[in-house]
Amino acid sequence: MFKQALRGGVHPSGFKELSNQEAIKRFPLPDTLYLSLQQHLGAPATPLVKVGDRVRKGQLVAASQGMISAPVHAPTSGRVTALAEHTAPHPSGLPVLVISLEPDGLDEWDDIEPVSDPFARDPQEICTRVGAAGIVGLGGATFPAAVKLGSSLETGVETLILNGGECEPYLTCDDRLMREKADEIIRGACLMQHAVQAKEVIIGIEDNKPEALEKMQAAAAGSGIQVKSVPSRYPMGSEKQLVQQLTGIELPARSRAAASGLVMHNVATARAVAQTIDQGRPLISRIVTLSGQALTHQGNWEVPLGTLASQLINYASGFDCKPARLIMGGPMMGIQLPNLHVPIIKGSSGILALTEEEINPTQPSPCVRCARCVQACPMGLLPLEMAANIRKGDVEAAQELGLSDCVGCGACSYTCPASLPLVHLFNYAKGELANREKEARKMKKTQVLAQRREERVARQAREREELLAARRAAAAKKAAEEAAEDNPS
Amino acid sequence: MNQPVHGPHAHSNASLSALMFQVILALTPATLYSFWLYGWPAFNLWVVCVGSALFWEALFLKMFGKAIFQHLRDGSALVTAWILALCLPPWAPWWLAFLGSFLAIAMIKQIFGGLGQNVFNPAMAARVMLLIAFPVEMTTWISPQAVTSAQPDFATSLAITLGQAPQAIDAYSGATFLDTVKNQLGQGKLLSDLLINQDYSLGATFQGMHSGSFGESSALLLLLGGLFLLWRRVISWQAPLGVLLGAGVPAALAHFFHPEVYPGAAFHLLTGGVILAAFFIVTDPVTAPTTARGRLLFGLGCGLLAWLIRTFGNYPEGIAFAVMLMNSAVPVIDRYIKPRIYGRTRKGDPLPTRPASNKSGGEV
Amino acid sequence: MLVSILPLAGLGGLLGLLLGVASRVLHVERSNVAVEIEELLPGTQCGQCGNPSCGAAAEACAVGELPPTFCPPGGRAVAEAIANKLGVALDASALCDEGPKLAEINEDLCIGCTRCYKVCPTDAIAGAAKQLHVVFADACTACGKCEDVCPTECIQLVPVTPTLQTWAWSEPTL
Amino acid sequence: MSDYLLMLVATALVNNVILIKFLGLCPLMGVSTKMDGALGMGMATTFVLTLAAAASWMLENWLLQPLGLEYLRILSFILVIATVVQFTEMLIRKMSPPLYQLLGIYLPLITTNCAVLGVALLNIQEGYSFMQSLIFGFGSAMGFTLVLVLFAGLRERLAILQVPALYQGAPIAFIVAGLLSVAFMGFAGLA
Repeated sequence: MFKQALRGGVHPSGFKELSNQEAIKRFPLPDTLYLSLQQHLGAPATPLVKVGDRVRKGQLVAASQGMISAPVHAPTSGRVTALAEHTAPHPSGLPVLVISLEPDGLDEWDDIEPVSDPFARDPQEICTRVGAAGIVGLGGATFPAAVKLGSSLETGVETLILNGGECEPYLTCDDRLMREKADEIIRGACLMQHAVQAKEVIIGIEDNKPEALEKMQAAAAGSGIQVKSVPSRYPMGSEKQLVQQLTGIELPARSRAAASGLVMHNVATARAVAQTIDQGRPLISRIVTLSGQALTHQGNWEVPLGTLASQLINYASGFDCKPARLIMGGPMMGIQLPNLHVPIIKGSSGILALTEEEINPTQPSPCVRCARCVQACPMGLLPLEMAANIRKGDVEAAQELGLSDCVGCGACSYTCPASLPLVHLFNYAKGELANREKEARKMKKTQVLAQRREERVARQAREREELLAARRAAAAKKAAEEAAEDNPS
Repeated sequence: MNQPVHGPHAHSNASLSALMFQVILALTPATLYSFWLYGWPAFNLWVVCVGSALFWEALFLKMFGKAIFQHLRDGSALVTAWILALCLPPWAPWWLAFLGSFLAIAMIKQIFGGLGQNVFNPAMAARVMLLIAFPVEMTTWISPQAVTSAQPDFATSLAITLGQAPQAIDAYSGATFLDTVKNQLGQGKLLSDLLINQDYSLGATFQGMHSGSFGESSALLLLLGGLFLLWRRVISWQAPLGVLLGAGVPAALAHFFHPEVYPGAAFHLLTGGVILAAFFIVTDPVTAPTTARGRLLFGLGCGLLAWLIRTFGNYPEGIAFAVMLMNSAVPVIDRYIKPRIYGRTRKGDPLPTRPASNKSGGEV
Repeated sequence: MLVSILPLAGLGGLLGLLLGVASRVLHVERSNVAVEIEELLPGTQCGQCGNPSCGAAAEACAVGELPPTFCPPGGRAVAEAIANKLGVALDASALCDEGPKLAEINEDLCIGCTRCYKVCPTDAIAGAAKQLHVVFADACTACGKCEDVCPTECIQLVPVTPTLQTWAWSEPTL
Repeated sequence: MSDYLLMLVATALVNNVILIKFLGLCPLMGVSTKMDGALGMGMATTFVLTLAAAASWMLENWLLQPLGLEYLRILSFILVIATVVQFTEMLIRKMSPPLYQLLGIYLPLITTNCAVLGVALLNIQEGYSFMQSLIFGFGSAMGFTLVLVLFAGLRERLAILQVPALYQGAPIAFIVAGLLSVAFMGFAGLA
């Protein structure tokens, strides 16, 4: 048996059998696609098309902006009908700039050319090509993949790790993908290995997905890629925990994985890289798990980006009963959707419609310091102490207790017998700290501005003073000369 | 749009009242046995204790404007009162229980802010204050054999509980072993002859044939209750093990060096409140440290102090003082014994990056 | 009489001497608290605390005439920094913290009179005579001077509304 | 040697200077908001108390008694203690300014701490030898520090608890001090 490196963690009931029985089905084109410009971490993309333009499938519609950003491509050919605000798939319900695209049904590809003989190419070229295709981490974090690959190539990494953990309950998109497209994933792994010049590739898959493990091992035979099984326990799929489980390396705090010679990507990201390099196909669709007992038919769908969640559910299944909560992503780290009329974006690994007893909501009661959260925390923090400090308004004390190391996995809130909203408290505190930092930075800048203005005003006053003095002196001299002229006559 | 709901949208079905209910379940066998052992007055005492505790809890919850029914239902007041009742002498007068539960629920728990906010263990703090304030009532022990032979009927038991039948109590009274050992040892008698004429035997103490506090008599049933809690994962094993080691090891060592003066480990563990403390008092999560190693140290401290006070101090039963003293040390323990944060050294600064490859397996 | 005065006087003198030497050896210069407080302040000399300049306010606060919460634009961050600089407990009730604000110009009313950007302590307003003025959000510290001088009331301090990027979770009610 | 150890335990725990003799209560309430401050204060008081105990014994036996000036005892003791405290203050301001900032006014106030003068006078009253008075001074200072740190830990915990507004701050601290004193009564008769 392998040594269990994960400290703490919880064992929520998986509910994976709801959606991992059937194969991935393709979702036909809806009548309108809503391409959000904020589908990734970092600055939103800037639109390149105007209302009324005709675009073809795979054509670049929004360019990436700034260092950390990702472009957006048209999932199908059609006409741009609007460039307006639309509710974003975000708990706040705030709007985001969206390109509305009306498919013309021709599904006509733009002229895209695959990369011929990629392994002979310079690794940097692979990275830029991945960036140009708009590929982001499809595990849910949506960090632009090219930036990660580029910096890993620069700092030099030994190991590329593909994350097939998928430890969130309900989600089976990676599971089905590994079962059906194992060869494409291995191909993507080799390409990414070449892109970052990694010496070894390890793929970690949780042991509750035996068929996926078997298919991937079969596809990886002979390619030198190790496919390892990891114990299935939440949050095994989190980057720091999977790295420690597979390689025994503990990523130092506040450092990027590349600094420890590692880079980690989701298996779906690897497949997207394979499609981009081999077929020249940008990231225009993704696998979405549709699950939750409030739905009649659960399953996995390959959905073009920009499809509304409501269109997906109306087509793919109906409602068994009124869902108590709609979630994008998994139940542990996923976010509550304000309503179903929000577009699918690159990070939507799942759309869940959960019933009351699945969520099991209970009123919070006082913390009895039972320390089950301390046992459950995979990062070795003290959730109850941090929460007590935050509730008293002392966010700095929570920061000293290690709030910045909290990955927000939700294990503590899951096990808390008093069902306290611990992760909510921690995210509020992180927001508060970030806000204060922003204010402090701004104050430093304004101090400089105020000083500079003071100097300028003082200088101007001095100059005006000299000017007046000079003018007065000139006037006095002139008066003296006139006086001199009058009296000699 | 109402407040967005955050965080994990799933929850384990652990809940506070379930935990408290299992603790009560674990306490019932020992309590029923004590009812049988000490007869009706014990039952009356238990009823008064639990009843008054719920009364005080409700009163103070109302005073602080909290939802009375919701807080009463979590059963924490019930558990505290139950444990306090087990620590009182079996035929104690009603007002002792009434005052004890006032101290435990109101003074130690509610004014600190209710459930989860108290810093001292309510039952132990109340027992200590009663012991200091009413030394006579708190040490009138009843010998079980006398009771089992001549059961006082319900009427006299009511009189006993209401304190109007002192002569009846004398008929049944008998000192506990802790008292006899402490007083006689004081007068220089040898331990061995002391134990022989008191027909003291391990088996009898195990079954509780010897007088002692209300619930401390049957060590066996308490042990079973404790193991049930351990199996159900309601409590963790570190603190109980700490208490048993903390009290047992010094007793065994002392007995080894001076067998005549110091009683052995078994004696110390099975008499008095050590077993009750080990499984039900020291494992109270509110007043125990948060880390596993911290709980072990906490238990060791309780056991050692209990043994010290029993052997050298003035009071025959030291476990209540020991628990209170260690409760005061819990914040210090929590501050210095913390889990190592992932990716950081024990002192807290980030681990060195790549050159020293830190291939340390996940250390729990 | 003398026998009681002399030993004590001698002892006192000896100990005093010892202390004098020790204070010379262990001398540490006292940093000026007022200067340290002034560094914490925004330095915009906005006068909202009733003092002509931040320096004067810092002096008053160091002496103890002003509570640590004397600087409204500084908000909670500055108040807390001053509080633990002075080692004083901070009573947050005095903080009128209804969130950050920014000056905003209503384009239809602005007549380009250039009065506002002349008084703005951080040059946060750009514009020219008879031209439309605009406020730089990064530089504006919401000190309110422009609002007072604007003849057409077109510039107002407006609370900042969160966008998708700046939105953060609020504290859960327990 | 073992009776010195016994005496140390007796002074530190059994008749603890704060919780049993009720001396030195103002720093107990004043400095115990932070554990580091409490530890710093404890160390400073230990340093002062041990030096003062030794100095007061020497003062008593070599100066006051030969000259028959017992009536000046308190005056001279305070003089010595004040000097030691002033020296400690300079030391701490030089060595760790944050601790100096944390202790604030309570550092010079050690002079007026009744535990310091009390222990010095008790030494004389009990007629201890030099070594005994040193042990007595150090033991009671250890007891002082132990209680101060424990109490500071409790107060730090109370600061983050949801204590009802009526009891917030000093009232709950006084109640906890009382309970702590009740707990320390368990040590009665231990040595």
